[in-house]
Amino acid sequence: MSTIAVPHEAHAAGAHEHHEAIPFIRRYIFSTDHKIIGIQFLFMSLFFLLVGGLLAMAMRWQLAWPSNPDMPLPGGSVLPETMVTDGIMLPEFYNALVTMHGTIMVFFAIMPLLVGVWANYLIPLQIGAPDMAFPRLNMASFWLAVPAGLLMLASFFVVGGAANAGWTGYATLSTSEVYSGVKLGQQLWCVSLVILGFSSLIGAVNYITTLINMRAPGLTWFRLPLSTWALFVTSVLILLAVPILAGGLIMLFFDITIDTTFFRPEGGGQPLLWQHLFWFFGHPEVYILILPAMGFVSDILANGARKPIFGYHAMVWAIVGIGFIGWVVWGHHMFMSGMNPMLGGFFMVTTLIIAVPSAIKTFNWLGTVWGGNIRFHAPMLYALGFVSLFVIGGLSGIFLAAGPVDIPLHDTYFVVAHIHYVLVGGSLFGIFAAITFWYPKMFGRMMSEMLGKIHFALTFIFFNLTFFPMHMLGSGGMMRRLYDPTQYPYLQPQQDTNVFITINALLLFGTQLIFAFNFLWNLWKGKRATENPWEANSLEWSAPSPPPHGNWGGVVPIVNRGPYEYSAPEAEADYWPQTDVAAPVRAAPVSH
Amino acid sequence: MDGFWRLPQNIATFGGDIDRMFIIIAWITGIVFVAVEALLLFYLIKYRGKPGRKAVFTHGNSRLEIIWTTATALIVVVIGIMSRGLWLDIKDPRRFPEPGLELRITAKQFEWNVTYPGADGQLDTADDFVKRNQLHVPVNVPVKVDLESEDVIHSFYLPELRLKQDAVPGMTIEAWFEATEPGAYTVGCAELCGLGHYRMRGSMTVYAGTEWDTWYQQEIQAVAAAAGGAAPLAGVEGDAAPPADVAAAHVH
Amino acid sequence: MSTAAAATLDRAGSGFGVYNMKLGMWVFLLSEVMFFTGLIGAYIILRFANPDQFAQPGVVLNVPLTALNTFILICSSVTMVKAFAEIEQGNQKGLRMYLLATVILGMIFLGIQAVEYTVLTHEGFVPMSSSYDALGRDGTPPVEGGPLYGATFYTMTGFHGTHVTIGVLCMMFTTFQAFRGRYTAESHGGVEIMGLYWHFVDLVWIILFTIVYLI
Amino acid sequence: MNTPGEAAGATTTHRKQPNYYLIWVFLGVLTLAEIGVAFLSAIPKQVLIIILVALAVWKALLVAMYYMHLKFEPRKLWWIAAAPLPLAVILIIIVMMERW
Repeated sequence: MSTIAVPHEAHAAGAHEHHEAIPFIRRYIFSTDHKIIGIQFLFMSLFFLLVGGLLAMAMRWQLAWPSNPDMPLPGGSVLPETMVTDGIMLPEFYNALVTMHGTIMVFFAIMPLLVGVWANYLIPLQIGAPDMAFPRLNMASFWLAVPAGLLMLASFFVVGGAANAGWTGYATLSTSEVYSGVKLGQQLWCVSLVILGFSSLIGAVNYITTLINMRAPGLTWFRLPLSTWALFVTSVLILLAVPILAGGLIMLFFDITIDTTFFRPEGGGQPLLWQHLFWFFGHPEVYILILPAMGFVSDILANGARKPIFGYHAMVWAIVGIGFIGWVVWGHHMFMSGMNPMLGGFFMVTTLIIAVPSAIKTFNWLGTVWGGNIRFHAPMLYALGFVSLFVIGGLSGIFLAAGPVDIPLHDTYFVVAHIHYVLVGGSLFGIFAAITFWYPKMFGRMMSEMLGKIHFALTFIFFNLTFFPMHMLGSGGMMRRLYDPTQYPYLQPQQDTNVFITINALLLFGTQLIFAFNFLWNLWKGKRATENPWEANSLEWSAPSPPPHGNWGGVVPIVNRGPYEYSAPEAEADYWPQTDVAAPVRAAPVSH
Repeated sequence: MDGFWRLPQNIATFGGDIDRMFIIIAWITGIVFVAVEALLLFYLIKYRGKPGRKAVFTHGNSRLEIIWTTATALIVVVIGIMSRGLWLDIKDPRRFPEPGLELRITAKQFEWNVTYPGADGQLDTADDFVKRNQLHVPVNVPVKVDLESEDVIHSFYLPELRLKQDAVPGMTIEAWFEATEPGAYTVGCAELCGLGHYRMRGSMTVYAGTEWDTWYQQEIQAVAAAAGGAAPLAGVEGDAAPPADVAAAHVH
Repeated sequence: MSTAAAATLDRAGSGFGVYNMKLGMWVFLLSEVMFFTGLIGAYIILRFANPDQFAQPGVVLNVPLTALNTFILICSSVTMVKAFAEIEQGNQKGLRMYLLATVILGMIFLGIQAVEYTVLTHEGFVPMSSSYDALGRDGTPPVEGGPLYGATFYTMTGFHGTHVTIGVLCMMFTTFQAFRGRYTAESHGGVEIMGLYWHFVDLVWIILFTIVYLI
Repeated sequence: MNTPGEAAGATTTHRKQPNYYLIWVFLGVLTLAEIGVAFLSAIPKQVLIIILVALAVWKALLVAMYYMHLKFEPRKLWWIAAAPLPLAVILIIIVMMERW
């Protein structure tokens, strides 16, 4: 691998401290090393993923056997009377579960899993930088996210319980204790999200600066891996969307706390103004939650298919296009809100148009698999799972984007199915793919291929059995956030479907234990990983596994080509690292 | 197909168009879905890794990409145009048909209060009367409702009428529907509105022409009898709308 | 871009012709723009929806005082930029003098804002009350208004004030560093990014002054 | 972490300095002009608003261009700096089209 001696200012970032010298606490707790921070985010957000999953299980139990004394909530006895009384969940607690499941999964699980973990870990490694532009800010961003999460969890145990106005916190239910019975919980919700917002914000500043300024020699914009491209656009979305949410949350907090009336009609406030502010942030947020996964999947598909990604430029422009159009579609969340119908018509069209870039990406993924020489390693399976499930999530979006069809479907389980096909079938499968793919680089050990494949198969099956029937529940008219569907006579015939869904949801949850074991066990027991176990091209694979502090030990790699030169005719092997000048000779085939 | 999707019975004049669009989109997306997944599966089997073989080395195909981009764009634009017209017919007050009956529905935690115009057919007059959680309408008559809320956001949801519209505090939102079949149906709340959200349920009764007149006259008499119809809120009835008979009378 | 060109261009820290700290500050300021967009946007929409709640300019708010304050902030901007100009020439004395002046002007701004708040609250102009009854200036009778006027006013000016306070604190640090001779003609990034933040805060005030006090 | 040292090392391109005091005078005069139009003139409200906003934008541009040196920065930075403005406009315009 050809390198150049690094100019002083380049590795001033990381390499000015030699990590032998760093004491444990500075190295693993208050570390400024982007890799350690990424790993810290990984453990934090996996924990919150578990919490959010548990909340979902409790909800599913209530939905399958609503207030049924013969089916008491398992473990309900340990919960205080204000949540569960003799095995039966209280409606206000159910609403708190709905709210906190959404909030925790979106803000503390999926968002950090995609951005906090991989933007930190991958960007410097994929652009050949020794570290982030502002390592101390980077550390601050993590150590702001932790207290935010703790505040959010703490709100369960305060007077009145956790926020229960939904993860969208619609005024006026969220602004008035009289209506919701919750004050402190809702205040903590606001404060926690503002802190987390600031954390993501300084993260985004860091990622953007790093990407613009610290790319290795030869690494032009159109030689960046799609992961990095997606993370760049995502950072821009975070940078510009999160402040709007912060402003809205602050006004909401004032409405709750000092009795202002920004969103309360008593004083001329506008409940719809909150919805506009929230969704002006919220829709870019939706793309924040899917774009990085699209990036990882593109990289992994190319690697698994041993083929250049199909239509690289189209893929980049699709990401950028989503980043632009994503700002003018937020109104489709408000079709039934009493919004001006003319505006509804406008948002309908923009929303349908944004389907185009997503379609482009899907077709390009198909094109990537076509004519490949596919290796079905675990990351590849997750990536393929992403593609097949994201298609369903994307297509069900068309129903909801078409206003008239949205009328019966809005706020029903059809929406729940849609969001979970995108966020679980999409984002979470992308996350599984990314974790299994970069695990060797992160920890220097391999995860078990066999366990990975079993986990993939079971998750794929139980996921579909859990969420596909929700489309039927929804078009059958079952509303979201419904504590007890059997209250509605016309929903009673669907109750058996709810039981079926709950059973599969429990199995889906149980399946994740396989992943947890695979992840934790191999931290110590996994077989040692080579520098480039997947025979991949991008820069991170030219660093040692795991890379030292400073990543390339005081040198920066020179980039000679794009990241997708798999099976190039001039190369003897079916891959050609970005740093190599000459084509490599075929290495011994890796065991699969 | 709508059996598969379990769409509720449709008794709305515009419901047929909505269901038709639903089915059209279901076909389009269904075909795309099957095509993509089948193709994916086929490629995975056909191009599974074999030692010694090398993958096709291509960076893409501009013509192909232009074709599928424009194709997708065309489809979604067509869907967009189709939906926009229907959307405005249903939601834009300027396009509402001349109403045969005007009601005000005031939502509050956790009930729907329906104000009927009374003898003079005018709202906000002395002879208005209110029924809690009971919506009574004549068949084949365009009904216009003014939705209001006293506390939080609720969502006025009539599954069989393909109607859903939020009731927002501080706003008066107009909606309309025309039922085509007499019978007993459901009024639901589709927006999380507090701990009683799940039981914020009302009943809707659609009367054939003459039955409607008799029912309406009875109510007017009752109001007149009670306090001479002085207070607008006189004669609040039907607190005990027994869910049982709603369920019983509920015909699909 | 050819590899050779890239090698010179993408050398860390200069891929953009703008060094990291400065680019980072600019990128951060973009998010600040969006933050104030949220607050100002809410104000515009709420006022648009309830015109009757907002008194005419000068009736409740003390425009002359605030105009003076605006001018003070503008002066602090010019001292800030002069400080930067001085250190670019390597003039330590000028740098310290101008930084000190900026800190003092910033403090005066905050002081005047504190006075303004105190007077207004004593007059009953507060964010939360359902209506206020402020003394009319220049002989106009007491004004009946709505709660949104106070709420939006204190939120916008308050968050701007918070930014000024943070700015003053950072400026004190910069000044301290300047007296320790940390900055030279070649190396004064700290002064420059401090200036960027300070001028941005000034810029926000220019907008706020117009839409809150004059319209 | 780039210390100011190596940082500014990248940027000591000795440009000619604009006359900062002149800008300052401009800003002062514009402020007076604003107050003048706002209080001493009988212009109808709509027009007044347009004029005042225009003056404010002018002042803001002066600060950005000269005090924040945008005028002397690479054009690429102009684009970055301008990025949020269309979003701000979109948000406010679209929400104002609501039926308030």
